Amino acid sequence: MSFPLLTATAVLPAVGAIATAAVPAARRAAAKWLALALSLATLVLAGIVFARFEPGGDRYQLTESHAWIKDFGVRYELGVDGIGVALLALTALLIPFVILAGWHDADPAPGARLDSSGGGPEKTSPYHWRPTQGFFALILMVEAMVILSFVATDVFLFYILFEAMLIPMYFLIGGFGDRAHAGSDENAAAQRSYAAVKFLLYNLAGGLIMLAAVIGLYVVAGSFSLSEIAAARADGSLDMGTGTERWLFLGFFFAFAVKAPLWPLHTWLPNAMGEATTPVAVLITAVVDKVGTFAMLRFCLQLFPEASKWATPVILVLALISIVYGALLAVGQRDIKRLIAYASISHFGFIVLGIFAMTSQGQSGATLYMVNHGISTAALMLVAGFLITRRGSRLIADYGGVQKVAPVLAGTFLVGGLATLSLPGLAPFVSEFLVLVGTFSAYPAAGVIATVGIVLAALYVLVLYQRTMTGPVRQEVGGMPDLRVRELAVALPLIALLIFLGVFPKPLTEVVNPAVQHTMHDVQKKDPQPEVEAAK
Amino acid sequence: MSASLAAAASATSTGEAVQFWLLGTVAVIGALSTVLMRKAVHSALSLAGTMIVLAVFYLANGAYFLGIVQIVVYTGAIMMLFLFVVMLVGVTAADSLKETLKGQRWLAAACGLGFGILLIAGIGQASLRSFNGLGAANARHGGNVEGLANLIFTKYVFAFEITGALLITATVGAMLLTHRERTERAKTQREMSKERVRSSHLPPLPAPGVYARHNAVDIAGLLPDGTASELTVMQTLRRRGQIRDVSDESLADLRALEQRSQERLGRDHEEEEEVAK
Amino acid sequence: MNPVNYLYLAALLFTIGASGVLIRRNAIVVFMCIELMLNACNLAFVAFSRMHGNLDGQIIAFFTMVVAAAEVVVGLAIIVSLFRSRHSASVDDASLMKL
Amino acid sequence: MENLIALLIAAPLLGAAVLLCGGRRLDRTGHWIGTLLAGASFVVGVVLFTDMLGRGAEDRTLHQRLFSWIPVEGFQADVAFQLDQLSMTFVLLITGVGTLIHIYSIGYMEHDERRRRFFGYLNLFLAAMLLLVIADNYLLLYVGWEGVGLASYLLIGFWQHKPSAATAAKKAFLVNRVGDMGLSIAIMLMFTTFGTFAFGPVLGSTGETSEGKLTAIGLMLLLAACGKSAQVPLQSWLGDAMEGPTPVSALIHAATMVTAGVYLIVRSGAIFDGAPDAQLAVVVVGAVTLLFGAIVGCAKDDIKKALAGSTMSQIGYMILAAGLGPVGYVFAIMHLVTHGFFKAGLFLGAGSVMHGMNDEVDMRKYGGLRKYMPVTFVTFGLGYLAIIGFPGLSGFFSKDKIIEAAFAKGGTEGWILGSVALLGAAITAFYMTRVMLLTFFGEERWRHAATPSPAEPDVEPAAETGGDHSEPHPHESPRSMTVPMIVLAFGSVFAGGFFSIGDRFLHWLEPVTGHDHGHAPVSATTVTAATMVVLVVGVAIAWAMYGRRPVPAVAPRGSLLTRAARRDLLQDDFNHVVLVRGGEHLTRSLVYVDHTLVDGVVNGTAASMGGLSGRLRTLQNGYARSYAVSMFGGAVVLIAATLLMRAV
Repeated sequence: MSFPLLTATAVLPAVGAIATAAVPAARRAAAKWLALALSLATLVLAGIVFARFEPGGDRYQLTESHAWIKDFGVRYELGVDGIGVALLALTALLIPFVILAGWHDADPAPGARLDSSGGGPEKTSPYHWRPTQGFFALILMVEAMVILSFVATDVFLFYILFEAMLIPMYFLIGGFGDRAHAGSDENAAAQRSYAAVKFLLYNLAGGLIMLAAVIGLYVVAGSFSLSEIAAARADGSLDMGTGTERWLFLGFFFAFAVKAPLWPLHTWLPNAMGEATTPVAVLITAVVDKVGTFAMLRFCLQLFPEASKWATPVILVLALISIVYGALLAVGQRDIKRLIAYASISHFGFIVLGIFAMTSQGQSGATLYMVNHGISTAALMLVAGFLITRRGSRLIADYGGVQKVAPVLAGTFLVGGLATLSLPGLAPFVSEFLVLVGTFSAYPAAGVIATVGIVLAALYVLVLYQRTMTGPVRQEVGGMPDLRVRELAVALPLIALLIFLGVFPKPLTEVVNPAVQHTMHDVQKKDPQPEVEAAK
Repeated sequence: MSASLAAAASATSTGEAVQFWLLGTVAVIGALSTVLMRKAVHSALSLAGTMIVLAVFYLANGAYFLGIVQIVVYTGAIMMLFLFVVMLVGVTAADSLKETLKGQRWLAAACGLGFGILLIAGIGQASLRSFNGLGAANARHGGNVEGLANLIFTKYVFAFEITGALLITATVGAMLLTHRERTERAKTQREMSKERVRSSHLPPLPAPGVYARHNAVDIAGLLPDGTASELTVMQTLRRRGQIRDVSDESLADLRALEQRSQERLGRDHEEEEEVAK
Repeated sequence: MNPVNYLYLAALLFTIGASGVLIRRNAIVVFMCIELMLNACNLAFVAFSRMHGNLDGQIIAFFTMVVAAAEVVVGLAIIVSLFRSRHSASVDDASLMKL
Repeated sequence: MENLIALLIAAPLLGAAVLLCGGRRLDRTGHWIGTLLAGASFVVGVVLFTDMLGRGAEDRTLHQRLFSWIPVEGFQADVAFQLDQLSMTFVLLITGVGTLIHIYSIGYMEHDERRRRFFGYLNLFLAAMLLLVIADNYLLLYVGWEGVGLASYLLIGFWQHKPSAATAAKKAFLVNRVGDMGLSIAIMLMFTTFGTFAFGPVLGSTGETSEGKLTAIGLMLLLAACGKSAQVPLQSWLGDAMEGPTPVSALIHAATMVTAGVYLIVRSGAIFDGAPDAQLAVVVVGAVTLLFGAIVGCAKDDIKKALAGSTMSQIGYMILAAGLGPVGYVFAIMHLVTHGFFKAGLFLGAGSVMHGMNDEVDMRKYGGLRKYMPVTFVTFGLGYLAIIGFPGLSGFFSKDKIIEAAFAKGGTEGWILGSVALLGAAITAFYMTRVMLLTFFGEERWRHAATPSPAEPDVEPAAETGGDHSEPHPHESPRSMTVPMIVLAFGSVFAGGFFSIGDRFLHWLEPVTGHDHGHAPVSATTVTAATMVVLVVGVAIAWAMYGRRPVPAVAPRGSLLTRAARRDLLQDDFNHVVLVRGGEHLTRSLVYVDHTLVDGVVNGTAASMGGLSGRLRTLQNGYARSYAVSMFGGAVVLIAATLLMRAV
C-alpha cells in the first residue's frame, strides 16, 4: 500500500489545528508562526498531489479505501479527480494568505490597531477577548475538513464533513468579529451572533434535508460509495425510478444551493461576510462555499443525471436571477464587505449556470471559475480588509481619495476589482467567458441574460473604487499608511497568480478537461455542434 | 362460619347490596369532601372515613386480612401521620379554593369527567356478571391469611423483600429530609462566656432597631442609619440563612416620609425667610 | 347485585381523587387525594380477586399498601422540609420547573 | 520576420510593467523609458512594414502563433497574431502617433508628480491597442478591446482627485462595457455558428450560414463598435472623457482607440457583406452620429469638448463609409488615418493653448492668440484646414471619397446619405472655423478674464481651471511639445495627397478589404464641387457670426437648439433620468426587497416558529398541577384510544 497522500494532506492541517490550540496562552506569536508554517506545509503536500495527478489517467487517482462503519457499508474512501485536485490546490493555496492577512485580527487587545488616526479609549470589554490560538486553530480545522470533503468519494463521509465544517465556521464568525463596526460593542456582538446563527441555521437546514436524501440514497442504492453507485447506474443494474431520483436530487441540491449560495437562499452570506473578520469572510466565500458548487458537479450530476437534466430549466433561471440580482444588490450596498458578498452571489450564479448548462465549456468554465473566483475575491476582500482596518469603518461613504495617500493599496484594490469584473488578461475572464460560451451554445437566451452581469459587475466595482479611492482626500483618510510588508506578501502573490492564470490557464484546464469529459459522459450529454460543422 | 363467609364471598346477597349502596354513598361523600373541604384537617378526617368504608368492603369481598390492615395501618397509622403533619404545618390554616391557574379547574373537570365516563364505559363493556368466589382459593391453604402468607413467601417473595428494602430506604430518606445538620460543634458554656467577653459586645445584644416594623426573631433590627444589624438575629438562624429582611418597601416608605418632612420643613423655612423680608 | 358495581365505585373514587390532585393546591391534601386513588385501585383489585377466585389480587393490593406507606413517609418528609424553607405547603409556590 | 510581431506588443507591455511596478526610483527616468519603448515598437513596426512592402500583394499576411491560450474540449483559443495590410496600417498609426504623443507628454506633464505612472498607462494603452489590431481571432481582439478600455479608464481618471474626472472615467468604462457585451455576444454567436472565432475560418465561411445569423452577429459587432467609437446611442462618454490630460484625448480619444470600432467593422467586412440589414444599421448609426457630433461640436465653448464633438462626427463618417461595404472600406480606413493626423494635431494644439493659458478651456476666454503662439497657430491652422477638407490637404481627399461613396450607395438611400454627408461637411466647416476664430483671432478676451463672470446654469463649467485666477500670460510651448505638433501638421497636409495619388492606399488595402467602385449617380467632380460649396458656406456663416462681431466672454443664452446641443442634445439627461435614476431606484427597491421579502420570508418563518414556541412555552408554567393536568389528559386520550381500538 502506497503512502496515503490525500489523508496526509487533510490530516496535516488538522494536526496543526490541535498543535496551534495547544500553544500556551502567552506565546501568541508562536501560535501564529506555527499555523502559518503548517499551512505552508499543507500547501507543499497539495502541490505534490497536484504534481502526481495525471490528467490522462484514471478518473479517481491516489485512492484510499478502508472500512469504517461496516454495518452500513460506510467506507473511508478518498480519491481525486481533476476538479477535486484543482479545488484542493486552491484551498491549500489560500489558507496561508488567510492566516497572514488575519495576523492581527485575533490579538486580544485592539491596541495593536494599525490606524494612525488612533483616538478613542482602549476598549477592554469582554467582546474584545480573542484567543489567538483558537482563531488560527479553527482556520486550520476548516482547511482540513474542506480538503477532505474535496477528496471524499463516499457519500456519507462527505456528508459528515459537509456538516462538520459548520462548527468551526460558526465559531469563527460568531467569536471573532470585525473590529470595524458602527454602534456599540454590544450592538456589534448582537449582530455578529445573529449572523453566525443565521449561517448555522441556513446550512443546518440544508444539511438535514441532505441527510434525508443520503439515507434515501442508501435505501435505494444499498451503498454509499460514489463509484459503486455511479457504476451501477451506468451498467443499468440500478434503476432508482424517476420520482425517487428526483426527490433525492432535490434533497442534495437544496443543501448545495444553500451553501453555494443560490438565490433565494443567499441572505445568510452578506450577513456572515459583513460581520466576520475579513480573512474569515474570504474563508467563507472563497473556500467553504466552493464545497457547495463542487458537490453539485460531483454528486448531483454524477448520482442523478436524469433528475439533473429534469431540473435544469429551473436551476438555470435561479442562477440567472442570482447573477443579475446579486449584481444589482451589490450596486445598492453601502458597506464594502456586503458589496463584495453580493458580488460573490452574482459570481456563484455564473458557476451554477456553467455547471447546469451541461456543455464541456460550461463545466470547465465553472470549475475554473471556482478557482479563479477564490483567488480574485481573496485579493479584493483581503485588500479591502487592510483598508477597513486602517480606517475602522466598513462604510463606503467614510472613504475618499485613498489613492492619493496610499497608491499601492489603491492599485492592488483596483486589480482585485478588475479581476472581479472579469477584465480580459486576468484569470476570472477565462472562466467567465467559458461559462458564457458554454451556456450560450446550449441556451442562447440564458447566455445573453448572463452577459448583462458583466456590465453590472463593472458598475459595482467601479462605483466602489470611485467612491473609496478617488476624489478629494478625506480628512480621516489623510494619514493612512500604505501597505506594509506583510500585507504586500498577501496581495502581490495573489495578483501575480491572477495575471498568470489569466494569460496561461493551461495547467488548470488540462487537469480539469478530462474530469469534465467524465461528467459529460455521466449525464450523457454531447456538446451542441456548431451550425457550420453540423451542416457538413 | 367460614363456609357461610365463603358462600358470601362467592355470591351476592341482598344484604350486601344494601350495604354496598349505603356505604358506597358514604364513601363517595367522604371522597368528595376530601377534595372540597377547605381545611386540611377536615379533608384528612373525611378520607379516614372513606378508608374505613373501604375496609368494610374489603371484608365483604372476602379479603379479611386486607380489611384489617386497611384499618390498622392505613386509617390508624398513615392517616395519623397525615394529621400529624397537618398539625405541624398549621391546623388553623384554611386554603382558599379560588383557582389561581387560568383554566386549570375547567381542564381538570373536563379531564376528570372524560376519564370517569370512559372508565365506566369501559367497565360497562366488560362481561363480568358474577363472582367466582374465593372459597376454593382460601380453602387450599386453610384460610385467607394462610393463603396470602403462602403466596407472599413463595411466589411473591422477591417483591416482598424488595418492598422491605423500599421501606427501609423510605425511612432513612425521611430522616435525611427532615434532619438538619449542625453547622459546628456545640460550644460549651465556658467557651461561650469567653467568647462573649472577648467580643465587643459585653452588654446584652441590641434589641430590634428603631425603624423595624417587626420584632420577629428572624428579622434583623435596623440601626439608626437604616441598615440592618446582623447582631440582632440569632447566630443559628444567620448561619442557616434563615434571616428575613425588612422589606425594601418599608425602607422606601421611610425614605418617602423623610423626603416629605424635609420638603415641608424646607418650605416652611423659605416662607419664614420671605416673611422676614 | 352485579359485582361490577364495586368497579364502578372504584372508578368513581379514582376520578374524584385525580380531580382533587388537579384542583387542590395544599400539598397535604394533594397527597390525600393520591391516597384516595390508591385505595380506589385497591378496591378494584380486591373485587377482581373475588371475581376470579384468586388471591393474587389481594396480594397486589397488599403491596400497594406497603408502597403507599413508603411513599407517604417520604412525601410527607418532603412537605415538611418544603414548609420549613418556604413557610407554605402550596404546590404552586414551587414553580421553579419553569425555564 | 513573423517572430517580430510579438515584439510590437512586448515593448510597450514591458514599459508598462516596469513603470507601474518600478516605484519611485524610476520617477526621474520613467518618461524616457516609456518614450523609448514606444519608439522601439514604432521601429519594429517600420521594419515589418518595409519587409511587407518587399513582398507580393498576396503574400503580405504574416502569422505568429505563441501558445494555446484556453484549451478546452471543443473550444480553441490561441494567443496568435495576424499582421496584414489593414493591421499594418493601424500598427504604424498607433505606434507613430503614439510615440509623438509620448514625446509631447514629456513636456506637457512635466510638472505632474505622477508622470511616471502616466507613461506607464500610455504604454499599457499602446500594448492593448496593438493587441487589438494584430490579434488573429476575435477573443484575443476582445482582450485588447477591453485592455484599451482599461487604459482609457485609467487615463481619463488620471487626475483622480477631481471627482469629475473619476466620474468621467467610470462612465467611459461602463458605456464601453455595454458595447463589450455586444462583442462578447457576437463571439459567442460565432462560436455556436462556426465553432471557432479565428478570423480566417469565420470570415472564410460566412457563406455557409444563414443571413439571419450573420445579421445578428453584425448587429452585435455594431453595438461593440458604437461603444468604443462613441457612436449614437453610446456616444455619451466621449465628451466627458475630455477630463483626461490632453495628450490622452489626442491619442486615445481622437486618433486611435475610438477608431477601433471602424477597424472592427472593416475587419468583419465579410460578415456585413452577407447581412445587408446589419449594414444598413451601420450606415444609419454612422449618418446619425455624423450630424449629432457636428451639432454638438457647434455649441460647445470648451475647446476640447468641441473637438470631441468633431471626433464623434468624423468617426461617424468612417462608420458610414464602413457600412457602405466594399465601396467604402478603404476610404473609411483612409479617413481614419488622415483623421488620426489632423485630429491628434488639433488636440495637441488645444493642449498647447491650454498649457499657455493656465489650463483654461473656455474658448470664450481666448482670442487673438496667434501672436503669442505662432507655432501652435500654424500647426493648428493646418489641422483646421485639413479637417474642413480644404483642397489639397489630407481631409479633402479622404472625406471627399466618403461623400462620393455615400452617393454611390445608389437609390434613395444614396441620395439621403450623400446629402447627410454633405451637410456634415458644411457643419464641420462651421464649427471648426468657430473654434479657430474664437481661439486665435478677435480681441484678447483673456485680458478681462480676471473679472468674475456671472455663472449661468447652462454654461459648461470650465473643468480644468487652474488654481490661480490671475491674468494668463500666453506663451509658446517648449520644444518637446511643438515638435510633435509640427510632425503631425506635416502629416495633416500631405498624407491625403500621398495616399490618393495613384490610388496608393487603395491598392495597399484592397487585398484585405476588397474594393468596389459602385455606380455613382453623380460624377466625382460634381461631388467635389458641391463639397467646396458647402465648405465655403460653412466658413462664411462662422465668419459672419464670430469673425465680424465681437464675441461675448460669457455665452449668450442661445436658441433652444443651442442649449440642447450644449447639453449633448439632451442625450445625457435622458441617460441620467432613465438609466441612472431608474437604476438607483431599482437597486434601492431591490435592497429593500431583499431585506424585507427574501430575508423576510425566512425571518418570518423563524419568527413564527419563535412565536409558536413562545406560546407553547407558557404551557410550561412550572406549576406541577398544570403538568398533572396534561398527564391526566394524556391518560384520558390513551384510554379513549384503547377503547376505540377495541371497538374497531
